[in-house]
This record gives sequence, C-alpha cells and structure tokens, in this order.
Amino acid sequence: ERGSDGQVNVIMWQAPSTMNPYLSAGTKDIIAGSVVLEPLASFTPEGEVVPRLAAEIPSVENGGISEDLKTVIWKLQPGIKWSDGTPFTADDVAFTAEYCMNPQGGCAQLAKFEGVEKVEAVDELTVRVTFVSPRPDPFSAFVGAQSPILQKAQFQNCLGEAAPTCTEQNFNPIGTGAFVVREFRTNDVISFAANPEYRDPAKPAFATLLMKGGGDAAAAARAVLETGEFDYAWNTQLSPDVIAGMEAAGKGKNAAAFGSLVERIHVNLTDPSSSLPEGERSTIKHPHPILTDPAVRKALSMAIDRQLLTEIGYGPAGQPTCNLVPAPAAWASENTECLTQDIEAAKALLDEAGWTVGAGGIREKDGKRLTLLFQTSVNAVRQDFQALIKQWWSEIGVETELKVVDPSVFFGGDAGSPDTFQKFYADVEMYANNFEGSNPEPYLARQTCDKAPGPENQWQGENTSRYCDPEYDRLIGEMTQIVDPAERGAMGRRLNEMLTRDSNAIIPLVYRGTTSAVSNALGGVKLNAWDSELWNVADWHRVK
Amino acid sequence: MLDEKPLVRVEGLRVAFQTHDGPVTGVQDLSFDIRPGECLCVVGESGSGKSVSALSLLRLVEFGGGEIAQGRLLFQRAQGEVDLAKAPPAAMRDIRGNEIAMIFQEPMTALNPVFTVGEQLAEGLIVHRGLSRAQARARALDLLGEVRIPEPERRLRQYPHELSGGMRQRVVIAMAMACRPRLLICDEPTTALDVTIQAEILALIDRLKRETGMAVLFITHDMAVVAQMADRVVVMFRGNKVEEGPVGQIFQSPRENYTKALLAAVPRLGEMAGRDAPEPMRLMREGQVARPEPVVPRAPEPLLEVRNLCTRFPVKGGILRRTVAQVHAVEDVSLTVNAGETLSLVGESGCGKSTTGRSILRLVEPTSGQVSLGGRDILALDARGLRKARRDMQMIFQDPFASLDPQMRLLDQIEEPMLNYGIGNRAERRDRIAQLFDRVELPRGFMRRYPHELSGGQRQRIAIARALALNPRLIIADEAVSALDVSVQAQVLNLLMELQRELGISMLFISHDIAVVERVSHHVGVMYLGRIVEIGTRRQVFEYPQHPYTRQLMAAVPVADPRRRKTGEDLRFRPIASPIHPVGHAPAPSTYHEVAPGHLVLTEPATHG
Amino acid sequence: MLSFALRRLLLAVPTLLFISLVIFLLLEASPGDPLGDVPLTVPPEVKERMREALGLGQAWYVRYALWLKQFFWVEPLYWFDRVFGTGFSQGMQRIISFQSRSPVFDVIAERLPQTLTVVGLSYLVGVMIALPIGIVSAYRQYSWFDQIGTFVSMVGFSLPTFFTGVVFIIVFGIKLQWFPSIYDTTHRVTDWDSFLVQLRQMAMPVAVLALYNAAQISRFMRASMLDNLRQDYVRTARAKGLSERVVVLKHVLRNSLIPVVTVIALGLPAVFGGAIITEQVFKVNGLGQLLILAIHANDMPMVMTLTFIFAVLIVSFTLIADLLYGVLDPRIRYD
Amino acid sequence: MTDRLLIEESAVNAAAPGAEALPPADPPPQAPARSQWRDIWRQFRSHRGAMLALVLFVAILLFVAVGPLVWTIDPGFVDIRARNQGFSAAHPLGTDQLGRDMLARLMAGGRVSLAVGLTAMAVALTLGSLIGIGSGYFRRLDAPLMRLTELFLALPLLPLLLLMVTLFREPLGRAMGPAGGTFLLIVGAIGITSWMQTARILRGEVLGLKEREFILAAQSIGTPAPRMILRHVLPNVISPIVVAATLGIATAIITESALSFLGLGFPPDFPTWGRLLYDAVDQMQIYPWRVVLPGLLISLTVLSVNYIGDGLRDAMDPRIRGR
Ligand SMILES: Nc1ncnc2c1ncn2[C@@H]1O[C@H](COP(=O)(O)OP(=O)(O)OP(=O)(O)O)[C@@H](O)[C@H]1O
Ligand SMILES: Nc1ncnc2c1ncn2[C@@H]1O[C@H](COP(=O)(O)OP(=O)(O)OP(=O)(O)O)[C@@H](O)[C@H]1O
Ligand SMILES: [Mg+2]
Ligand SMILES: [Mg+2]
Ligand code: NI
Repeated sequence: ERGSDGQVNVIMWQAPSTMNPYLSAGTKDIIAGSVVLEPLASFTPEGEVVPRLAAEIPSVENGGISEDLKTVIWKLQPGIKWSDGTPFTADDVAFTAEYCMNPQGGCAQLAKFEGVEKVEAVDELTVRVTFVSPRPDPFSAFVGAQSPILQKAQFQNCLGEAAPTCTEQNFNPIGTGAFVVREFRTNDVISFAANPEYRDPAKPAFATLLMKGGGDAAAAARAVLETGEFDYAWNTQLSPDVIAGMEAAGKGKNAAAFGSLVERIHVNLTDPSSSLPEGERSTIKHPHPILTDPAVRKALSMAIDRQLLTEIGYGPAGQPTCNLVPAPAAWASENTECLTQDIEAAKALLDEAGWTVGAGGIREKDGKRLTLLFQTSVNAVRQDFQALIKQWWSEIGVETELKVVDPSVFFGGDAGSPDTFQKFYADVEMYANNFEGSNPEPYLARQTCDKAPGPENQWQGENTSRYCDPEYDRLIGEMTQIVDPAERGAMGRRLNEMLTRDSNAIIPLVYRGTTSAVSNALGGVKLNAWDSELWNVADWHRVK
Repeated sequence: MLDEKPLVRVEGLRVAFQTHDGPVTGVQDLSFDIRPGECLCVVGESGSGKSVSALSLLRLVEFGGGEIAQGRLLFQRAQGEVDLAKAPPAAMRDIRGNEIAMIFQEPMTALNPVFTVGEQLAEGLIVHRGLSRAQARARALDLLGEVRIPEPERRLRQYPHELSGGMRQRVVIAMAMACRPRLLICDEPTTALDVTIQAEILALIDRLKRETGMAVLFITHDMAVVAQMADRVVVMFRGNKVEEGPVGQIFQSPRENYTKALLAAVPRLGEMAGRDAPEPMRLMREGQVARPEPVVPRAPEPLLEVRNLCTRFPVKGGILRRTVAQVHAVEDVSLTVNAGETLSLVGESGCGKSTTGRSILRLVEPTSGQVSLGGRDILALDARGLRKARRDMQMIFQDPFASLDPQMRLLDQIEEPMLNYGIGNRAERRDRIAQLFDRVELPRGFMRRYPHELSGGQRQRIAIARALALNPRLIIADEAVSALDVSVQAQVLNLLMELQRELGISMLFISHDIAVVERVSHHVGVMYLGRIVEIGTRRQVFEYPQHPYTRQLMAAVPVADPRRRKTGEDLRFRPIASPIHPVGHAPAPSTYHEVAPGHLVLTEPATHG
Repeated sequence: MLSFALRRLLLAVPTLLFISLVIFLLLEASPGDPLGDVPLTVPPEVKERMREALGLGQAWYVRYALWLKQFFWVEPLYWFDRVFGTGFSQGMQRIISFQSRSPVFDVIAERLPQTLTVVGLSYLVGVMIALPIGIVSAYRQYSWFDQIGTFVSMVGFSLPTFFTGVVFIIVFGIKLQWFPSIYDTTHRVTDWDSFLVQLRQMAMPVAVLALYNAAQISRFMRASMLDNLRQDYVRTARAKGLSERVVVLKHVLRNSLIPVVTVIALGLPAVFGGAIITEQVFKVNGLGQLLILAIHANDMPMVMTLTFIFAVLIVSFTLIADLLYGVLDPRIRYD
Repeated sequence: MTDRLLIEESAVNAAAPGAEALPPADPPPQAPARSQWRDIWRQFRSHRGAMLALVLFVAILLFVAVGPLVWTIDPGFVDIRARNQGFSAAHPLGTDQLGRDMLARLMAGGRVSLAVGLTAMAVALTLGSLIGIGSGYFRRLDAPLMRLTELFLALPLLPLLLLMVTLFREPLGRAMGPAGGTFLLIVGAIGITSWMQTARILRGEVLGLKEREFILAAQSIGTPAPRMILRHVLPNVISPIVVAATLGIATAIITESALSFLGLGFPPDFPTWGRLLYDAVDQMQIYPWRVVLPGLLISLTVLSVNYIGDGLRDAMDPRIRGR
C-alpha cells in the first residue's frame, strides 16, 4: 500500500546539485532526477529496453520503427498524470526534445539527441522521432534516466538561455515518477514524498524518501552497514576487506551491478617528452620512442596479474578483463589470453625485440631506456594498482615513475592544464570509462584517428592513446551501415580486439561493477548499471 | 610618642634567593622597629638590601623567587600581633594595601598599562573599604588632588602612558595612600621627580604622618631627603644593618665609617660657590681619589649650536585624524655648547629637557630651528648622513635599564656602535671594549653578563661606555645619574669629568638634581614650559638667579641637614601650566635680557610668576 | 578610534576590489574546467555547447566586470526587493552557480545556519576551554596540570580532524551508539526533544573542532601569560591586597589577551568559511563543504563569491582585531 | 656652623673620612667568563622536559635517518603474499594492504615528513617574521604588507595550489629531478600559504617593542635597520615565534598529506606519515596499528618540538636563566 512503510533514507556521498538531468551530466544528479522524472523506456539490469511511460517498445516488427530505420513511433501509456494532476501527453515529449535541442541551452544530454532531426506529437499519445540518417539502434532519446520527459507546462519559459535561471523548476520538477520533491537543498539534502498521482495506486511503499549528500564512500557505507542510519548508500567503492569488515555487523550488504565500466591503461603512442615544443608534445607528429614498439606494449600487458588486481582493489565488485567492451554479451569478445600473468614470456618477448638488460636491471635499446611515467587520478585503489604494476614492470626490466593528479584537473578537460588525461603528458595512464545505453558503437567510434586529442581540437577527444589505424577507421565507417545485431556484435568484437589484444594500445585491467550498500531492512532493490540505480524505486519496500 | 608600642618589629630577618649559582642572601640578620607616627629612613648603597627588606614586610619577595629564611616580622593589628612571615595568604591579602602599603621604586613599570588611573586607584578601595564604584571614584579624585596632580578629573580617565613620569610616580603614591595604611613603605618615591614636586610629595607624606599617626618606612639614597623626612635612620651595607639612630645623631655624630663616608660624599648646593670650573665629586673609598683638578677646557670654542629649536608633537583627533592641537614640548630654544665644556639643563618634569636632547640627535624630528655640530647642519642631513653624524654625538638615556637590550650581553652591546661604523677588526674591537671596561671601572669579567645581572650604577656605566665607544665629540647625558646612589653617582660623574678633561668631550647634561648640576657644569640653562628662561655660566645662574622660576627651583632644593627642614609653608605650590596649544597657535619668539655678559633672562613672553 | 575605523573602512574598499581581481585571475589561471564533472561519455562537442551556455565564451575582463556588477549591484537590489517587496531587480541576472544553476546567494543563505551553529559553536567552545587552560598552565607553569594540558593540546593539534573525527564516529557512533554519525541539516528545533536531538547531532563535530581550535589558542595564551606574569605591575596589584584570582584574571589576563586577540580574530573568518574536513566527516553540509565542492567542480561564480565574502570577513576581522588591540592596549596609537 | 664646616672639609676633594676602613666597591666577579651558547645550553639542560624531548627528537631523527641503513627492506617492495600481516619477526610492525613493510615505510615516510615539516615551517616562519617584523618596524611598509597579508589570507588555497602545480611542477622537476622538484614545490606551497598568522602576531609584538627605549638607544648609536631587527627585535619576540614554530611543524606534516590528494605531493609510491595515516583511516577498525603508528610518530615529533621550544625559550631569556 502506498505510503505504508514510512521513510527510506538514501545517502549519496556525492551530493546532487540539481534535479534536472539536462543541465548536469553528473551521475549523482541523474540519479536524483530519476526519482521524479521518468523516460519513455528504461534499461533493465541486463541492459534490455523496457517500457516506462511508453506502452510498448517500438520495433520494426510492431511498426514502431520504419523500414528505412529513420523514424521511430512511440506509443504512450494512456492515463498517466503528472504529479500536479494534469495529464501526460505527447506534447510534453516533443517539448522535451525542443528543450534539449535548443542551441542556446547547453543541454548536457545533447548526445542523446544526436542525429535526431525532429520530434513531433502525432496525437495525444503518439510521438514520432525522425532521424537524419538510418539508425540501427534508435534507443537513445527518451530512453534511460539521462533523457526523461519534462512537463511542458512547467518548463516552457525555460528554453534556451533561460534554462539555467529557472531555479525553481530545476529544483522542483513536476514528474510522473514515484516521488515528488518536497524540499531541495542543492549539494545537501533532498526530501521526497510519495507522488499522489502515481500510476500504480499501491506504490510507492514509502511515504517519504530522504536523499542526503556529503561525506565520503567509507562514511556512506558505514551509515548503512554499521550504524543502520541509512537504508541505501550509492557508490560505496571501498577496498574489499573494509567492506567485509563492515558487512560483518550484519546490518546490510554491499551489492554490485555490472555495466560497461572498464578500468584500463592507455599507452601513449606519441612522444610526451617535455623537450618538445608546447603544442607538439603528445601529438601524432612525434611517435613515442619506445612505446611504438608493439613488443613493449605486449610485454607490459603480459606482466600484469589482473586477477590479483581485481582481488585487491574490487573484490566481488570487479572481474579481470581483457576487453574494452565487456558487455552486452553479443559484443563481449572471448579474449581471455591476457588473464594469466606471464613474466617470463614478457621478458623473452623483450629480449627478442632487442631490449637488453642494462644498468640497474633496466632494459635498453639504442640508448633508449625502458623508463615510463605512469599517471592516474588521485584514488586509493588506483594508487595501489600503480604500486603493484610498477613492481611487475620492474620485474621485466621496465622502470616506472608514478604521478597522480587531482581528479578535477585530470578529468577537467582544461586545455590550459598539462595534467589532463587528454593531454596525456605521460607514457601510460590509467582510468575507467563506460558507455551509456546498450550500444557500444559510438564508444568504439571515439578511438579513431581524428578523435586523438591535440591542439587542433583543443585537446578534446577521447582517443587518448592516439591510436591510429586506417583499417580501424574504415571498419567504424562500415559499422554505421550494419543493422543486424549479430553482425554488429561481431564487428564490435573485432574492433575491440584491435584496440586491445592486437595492438595493446589499450590494456584493459578490470571490468568494474558499481557497488552500493543496501540495508537488510530494504527490499525490492534491483541494482542497475545501465540506467539510474533508483530506476525501480517505486518497488522498494520495507522488509520486516 | 616614643614610648608607644612599636607598630612593626623586625627581628633577625634573613632573605635568600635561589639562583642558578646557589642561594644568594639578599638581607641578613636585620632587625628594626617602627612606631606609629614615626618615619624610619633606610639608606645605603645600591644592592644593599633595602628593597628586599621592604618587600619582605609585604611578603612580596616570594613572588620574585625569594624566601624569608629566618626571622620574625611582627605587626601590630587590631586583633593583636601577627607574624607576617607566617601569616596565611588570606590574612596577608587583608593587610596588603590596607594596613601596609607600598610605593614602588620604578614608577614606569609599576602601573598596569591597560587600566585607567581611576580604575587602578579604586581597586584597593573597593576591596578593603567596601566602597561602591562611585564612592571609590570620588575618593580617588580626592587622592589625586592630595598628590597635587593638575586636573585630577581628567587624569582619572587617562592611562598611565598618557602621564609624564612624574605624574605616574604621584599616582603610585596616591594608590599606596588610598586606604590610609598604618604603615607606608616608600621605596625611592621621589627619584623621578624634580625638586619642586618632590618637595610637595614629601610635605604630603609628612602631613599624613603627623595627622593620622601613620608610620613610614622610607627608602632612599638621597641624604638630603633623609634629612628632611626621617625621625630615625637605618644604614645598610651589603645586606646588613651597620648603624641605627635618630636622624640628628646620624647626621652629626655618625659612629660607623661607612655612614661617615656616605654623608661626606653628598654634594650640597652652594658648595661650589666662588669657583668657575666644575670639580670632581668626593669619593667614598680610598684608592678612588680623583685628581682634584677642576675641569678647565683648553679651547672653549662653540661645538654645538642650537638656534630657535622648536619641537611639537601633534595631538590628533576628528574624523580625518587631523592634528587638532600640538604639544609645544620645545619652544624657541637656542643654546651653545663649547668644546670641552658642559652645559646643564634643569627644570621641572615635563618641561622639555629630554625632548631638547633628543631633537638635537634627531631621535625625534624637530619642527623647526637649526642645529649645527662642528659646523655641520644636522637637520639638513639625509638618513645616511645622519647616521654618519651620530658618530660624533652620543646620548646616555634617562633610564639605563630600559635603554639596554635585555637579551644581549654587555660585550655585544658595547661592540655594537663600533660594528655599526665598521671600526677595527674583531681583535681590535675586543681590545677597545676591554679598555672601555677599565675606563668605566667595571671588571672585565662582567663582559659576558646580561644587563639584569648588574646593579643600577653598573648599568649606567655600561651605557656610558657604549656612548664613549665611538669617541664622540658631544655626549648628551639625560638624567644619567639620578637613579644612582651617592657613591656610584660620584664615580660616574667623576668619570665623565675625567673623560672631558682628557678627551675634550662636550656635554649636554640634563638633570633635576640641582646640587649635582652645580658640581659639574660650566654653563647652566633653566627650562620652563619648553623655553629656556635663564641661561648663563654656572656662577651667574647659581649665584645671581634672576628669573622667578629659577629662584623657586633653588628654594625647593632639599638640604642634607635635619636641622634645616623646610615645611610645606615654605613652598608656594602652584599648578603646572599646559604645553598643549591649538594648531594655529603661534607663540611669541623668546626675547632675552642680557643681565651680564652671557647671562640671559627671558623677558618675553612672561611664562612664569 | 572611530576615525581610525572609518579610515580603515575607506581603505578597505580598494583593498577588497584588488583582492577580488586577484582571486578572479587566480581562479581563471588555475587549471580545471566547470565541465570536469561531466562524464567522459559526453562527447566534446556537447561539452563545448555547455561551456558556452555558462557564459565562458567571453573574455575574462568582461566576466569580471559582470561579476562585479552582479555582486555589488544586482544582489543588493534583489535582497532589497525581497525585504521591501519592490521590483528593482526585475529581469536582472543574479550570480548563478555553474553546478546547480541556482543563485549563489540562495545556496549560501541555506548553508549559513548549520555552519554558524556547528563551526561557530565549536569555536566558542574552543576559545572557552583554551583560555582557562592557557591561563592555568602559565600560572602553574610545569605543574601537572600544565604538563597534561600541554600534552593533550599538542596531541590534539597534531592529529588531523579527518582522523579524530572518524575515531569519534567509531567510538561514539558505532560502538556506543550515543550520537548519530550523520548530521541532519533539515532538522528543526521546535521543542525540548528536538532540541536534544539537535544537541546530540552537534556533539561530535563540535567536540572534534573545539579540541583542535583549543589546542592552538591555548598555546598562544600560555606563552603570552608567561610573558606578562613576570611584569612589575603584577607585584603592584598584589601589594594592593588583591586576591590572586583578581591579579591573574584581571591584570595579567587583560595584558596577555593582546596577542591572543589576533589569533582569535584571525580564526573567526574561518568559522564562516567552515571547517572543510570536519564538515565532510560528519556530513554537516555547510559553507566549507560548499566551497570545496565548488572548487572541485570549478564552479567559478560560487568559488569567486564565497571567497570574496571570506575576504570581506577577513578584512573586517583584521580591522576588528586592530580596534580590539586599541581597546585592550591603550598605548597603541592609530596614526 | 657645622654645616659650613662640612662643606669646607669636603671641598678639598679628598677621600671622605672613614673611607679607608671600607671594603672595595665592587666584589670581584665570582662567575667565570661564560660563553653565551654554553650558558644557554646549560640552562637548557636543566629543563627536564626539554632534555627529554631533545632525546626523543634525536631518537626520531635517528630512526628515520639511520633506520633505513639497518632495516634495509625497500619500503616500496610489494610482497603480495604477506599482505595485512600483524607484528612478526619478518615485519616487526606488520605490513600494509599490499604487503609492504610498515617499519620501512614509517622510516621512509619520516624522512619526507620531517624534512617537509621542518623546512616548510622554517619557510613559513621566515616569511612570517620578515613580513610581520617588516610591517611592525617600518611604518611605511605597514599598510602595504598588512594588505598583502589580508590578500593571502583571502586567497582560496586549493586553486592557488593547483595553479602552482601547473606552473612549476615540470620546470622544477626538470631542474632538480622529480623528487627534489616536488620537495621544493611542497615546501614552497606550504610555506607561502601559512605565514600569515605569524606575521600578524609578530607585527603586534613589534609595534609594542618599538616603543621601548633600548630601540631608540640602538638608533642613537647608528644601528642600521637590518642589524636592529636581527639583534634587537628578533630575540625579543622569540616567544610567539616558538609557539608558531611548534604549531607550524604539525600543520606542515598534515598539509603535506593533504597536498598529495591534489596530486601536488610526492609521487604515490613515496610514503609519508601524513599519507600513511590518511590511507589507514578507512581500515582503522580492522588494522588499528596502521593509524596508530604514524599518528603516534607525528604527535611525538610535535610534542618533542614543543618541549624543545619551551626549553629554548626559557634558556634564551637571560632574565629567567639565573633561576
Ligand atoms: N629576584 C632576585 N633574585 C636574585 N637576587 C636578588 C633578587 N632581588 C634582589 N636580589 C639581590 O638582593 C640584594 C638586595 O637587593 P635590593 O633590591 O634590596 O637592593 P636595594 O638596596 O634596593 O638597591 P637599589 O638602591 O639599587 O634599589 C642585591 O644584591 C640583589 O642582587
Ligand atoms: N612622543 C611624544 N608624544 C607626545 N608628547 C610627548 C612625547 N614625548 C614627550 N611629550 C610631551 O612633551 C613634553 C616634554 O617632555 P620631555 O620628556 O622632554 O620632558 P622632560 O623635561 O624630559 O621631563 P622629565 O624630567 O620627566 O624627564 C611633555 O609634556 C610630554 O608630555
Ligand atoms: Mg631598591
Ligand atoms: Mg626626561
Ligand atoms: Ni613664578
């Protein structure tokens, strides 16, 4: 029965700063927004698309998707009301597209609408989305917590430049979800109350939801697992023995969900040397003096014990991997060769390639020493990884110098800073990344030659390894034409292997789950790495 | 009166201090009595244990690291006799300030800088007399009147630093007398005061003693004051009592050699009558006999010439902090000091003597006028030139303790001026320091001591040695000897005169001790309210004083003879005029009448009388 | 004194303007981008659009001038409107945070109460325990009290709050369950019970911070007391028959407070600035946490405004310290 | 009559009557010639707390300086099989989560922490003293320097530090080697962001000191300003400097660890006490020793410096030295 279970307390140690996912791309804000705002369809924990506000998932079979793959027709569920009691219509959907696609708005989810030519309301309950070019996988706009539907009546004065000034709207959006915002304090606390207009009269079971921000991962986990003050803690990524110690208190469990997040090492194929003039460092103009040797890259990968890394850093929340795209199943390569560490083979490989052991046990060739600068962001697990990898590499005769950068700088993308991951003024670097939705194609497409960061694109672009293989670029171009899912998967596996196993330009380490601590007193939680973690908050209930 | 029971009986007092080199005895086996209405004077040279004995009576030595090791301090209270040495702290608090009060030696530091005079005065009254704030304030006002502080209303609201040294001393006196104690301990109460005010204070204590039957323990090094005040006298020497007796007996037929020597060494006003040149002081000890030569300069040509010197301190106020008034500390002063001669400046506290000295050295910036030293215009010099010029003129400051850096060894302090001017190498400087130590008759072993480890007189000699280190042509000695006891004073003065004779140094000698001035000067200037009212050779000024203020000053000088006491009625007390004038105020220039060659007397403006 | 204060206030205006310029340039020059928090999945073109939407396309001096106008003109007008119901600020752009897209001042107003109660109270408590400890430690130098006080305060100072805070949580929050480990900023005190709840949730952060503050202040207090206890006027006060309590607490204390006032006054702006680590540990989302988040998110308008407000506080508190100096020590002249 | 006679008598300038029987004026000095430093040392030695602290401090210094020569395990060596171990013969203080030897890490960490703590404190004190004394002593510098102090107090630290890394990390690293460059950077960063309090306090003290007469006296003997400050001002404001120094070391050691979270600190394989402490906080309940040990070492260092400072201040003050 709605509202019978009292209050549920959720702690997000990274506090949400807005409820409007179109104005912030931060996961924390998207999660907060998903409690109130809903998309037409969601992803399940398995990565499948299921209807939310839509009556069904459009497909070629049911006529929802046109034969030429250029238009999608969404049928909306009838009888859905906004929390203010007004009916939810196709107009709202069309407005949402207009809102995000407004060129002055700076919409954070613009990528979701990429390739969308127009969105029209055909009738009260029908929406037609037209794409510029054929789309084999059209489930981006209005699918998943990143692009939920906004109420036209509430946001119609907030288009374009006015978007950020609509504080009241951005903090208290009217939604169709299980809860409504009662009080919003940016970066601090959000209190929600059950939505009286929610379509399922029995839900949500909780009358109120409190979302508290602040602190750190350990404190959040502690509040759920040890003191029991909270029911759910988001993103409790801690070392396995700490989690185990907290779970011993018997108040809750730390659960993991696997999406597409992979912790990996990027190898810089260009020369980052500081002796080069500024603007030419780490650009295609100057190949890397040692890392262009494939044997070296391969040896670096072989020397790593991914099993151990996973065990130490993530425990059950991680799996060793050799892939850049670990999921969905159709795209995941069978590539497991790297999972066994083989120091001796790595040494042999280097010997063979002419790298001989020199002074101090460091290999050298033609006066070049195997000395690498290894950078990553400040993060306890990553620093442990650095230490371990440094040791393994030293065993095969590679000397490693470590460097850490503040995450806000490292990921900050500031073209003026030498320490961003895109500038990559180091030889190897480690970070994690994933893709949204269940279509890895755009993700793989970001490793093409022209996506290499450099001065000409203000150091944006995600091909940080500066991997450049015409064959790869050609395959990517081909892929957009392919519709058959099985064929697409096979193509994806091929591309993935090119980047990893074949070239070792990217050395995947761990397939990471996102972990959250859940109290034993909280039922109905289904962790989801493809969509917002609170995607099914309407089903949550108290376990007596 | 004499057959009354003694108020205080000190029996076999011994005070010891724990020091790093083991215990040191400050006072040994001291016994004396004081009866109600009696004034007991304690005299003796510096470090002889006078202050320590006084502090013991209040049990304040304990807070300074000392300890009453032996003896009884019996004090007659209403409840009966108590031994102060053993009284519980609560009883002591009740006695302190109430039944026994003390005037401390150093007026500069004895007052708390952050409370107003009124507050500090009222405190004791509130504690002991149970007065309300308003009552205590009214009483404090009376007290300030009693110690003859001008404008007492305003003073109550002022802070200690806003008063001149003399006023501060009077506040301390008022504080001690606040509760009408039955025993008043005065530790050198008048050292900082000029003769006229000293006379007033002495008269006040004397009156209270007579009127209220208060007993007084009076500590001083000034035999003239003793002669004026004492009923009985205790003479101390190195922690022991050497002689005790009624004042007449001590002065006329001293038994002990030490007492005789002490008395003989006292300079007396008038004893230089008829002599032109200054002569060395009498010394107390054999082996220190100064050559009895008068100081006659070889070439009395002008070295320092000061013309129309004015120094004003701004008094700021208002929103924009404009200067609303000015303290006319020095007003149109002209004087000349010849090479090898001494010019003395005398005058009451706050009349601008120190400021004149400091202006000449440009330690304060004069407002206008000319100063030339050996033909060089001092006021026109830039910072670098001034530093060079200061090599030739040195100052000995009023308070030797304050003017020495407490953190520095004596050796380093004397070496400093030589370092500053890059004189000699290390070895040469060491030699010179050793010579200077010999010169001022300090053992060379003192070189590594710190200022607080010396007695007052020794510190003064260090200050002199420092001034001499550069072989200056002019020394400005600001109250260089007023804090010293007779014997040390004589040594120091003789030293200065000897140096003058040998090296031809000129001196500007600032003092309020008229008897000393008579002894050392070639010329004398009398200052009043920032102006020189009379100037001339010593003989002219001392033997034929013309200006009324000069005459008043001479009349106030106490005489070291108990039979020639002055009573309050002899002295005509009048309030001190204020040197503060509004900004626009342009004082008339000083015009002088030359009564005799070189003897000038101020005629316009009429500042006094 | 009043005129001195006025003069200093006048002087403070150019000083603050200069400080604001320096802060702006510093923020401008320091690395980081407001879009740093945006996940890597967002493509660069989209980021570029978002950046422009934040107004980052303009030259720095234009943005600085805009900020100045907003801070000194629009915001005061807005608050004037709020109070008097007028409409002067209609249509004017207030300072908007990059992160939350809400007016910076609203967020600050929301944060101020918890910062002031927790950090302010801890400072008060800290000062109140530091002064007696410093006084007694000096009066009884090298006594047991002094030794223990020194020991505790030095250990308290040398252990960072991220450590002591967690120890407190583990001991009192988890083991003993006395206090909640998470501060509830929405809690309203309406009656006695809710007041007790408030007290309980404030206990740990206040204790941790107070300990840290007290450690520092008590050291300065002790040193200053030691210097003054040796002065002559203390003897004079004793000779008046005042009790030791009055001698120490009135005469010596007043003099010793002079340098300590600087320490205390310098610490006060930090109260408004919040205690970043402690707020983080106990989830008291106050101004400190706001600032640190804003810095990490490169939220220029927020950082700039907060920092500038601190600058204003610092300048005013140094002025207050200087004035207090004058009150405590009449010898100090203002010219 | 007698009066008259007395004057006549005395006017002959001879020694006064009775003088021959008096002892000489000054007793010969008993104390032997002492050297200033020996004196201070002697006084210092009599301060029990300070001596104990000195011994402790030297012990800590030896621990970090000589320790690694005796205990030769590489602090960065990962022995993954031996992770999370308790005290044992092979690892007297146990191992961390990667099996690195804690004893070796504490020794190596101490080197860095002590070096940073002491140097950064020295930098901050020097800056603070220079600016504080400068503005207290030179009236003309007062306003600008105090405004500068306010500016520094007002600057947001994090962006400032980040800027410093951006600007200086590479050039310094190139010039001095990565460790040296980072050391300089850290010491500089801590130094220039923590001098302000010292400066404000010293300025106040100097303002008061300037009114003292011996400063005027020193001026009159032509002492130039630098010497004046070094010889007269500085020794007389030692007391707040000592307190600031003690507190400064503690802050610097902790700040260093905070800096490493900005990526401003030493490379991550460089242990320091602050970082060891921070890293172990999450695991405090499981492995309490890992927090206790670095925490203890930091506290002991700060405590010993505090007591040494106390002793030094007492020893430097000639007025108490006699007691
Ligand atoms: N706190 C102290 N510690 C050690 N010795 C002390 C202390 N106070 C006084 N003395 C010693 O006690 C002796 C007597 O000192 P006291 O102050 O009584 O001299 P005094 O007669 O008052 O001299 P003056 O005329 O200079 O004031 C001196 O030798 C001095 O060195
Ligand atoms: N720095 C100053 N600021 C303001 N007024 C001052 C200052 N120094 C001195 N005065 C004033 O100048 C006048 C002369 O002071 P000065 O010190 O020269 O007197 P003095 O003759 O040396 O007195 P004493 O015999 O007490 O030493 C006094 O009224 C004093 O209050
Ligand atoms: Mg004395
Ligand atoms: Mg004077
Ligand atoms: Ni007259």
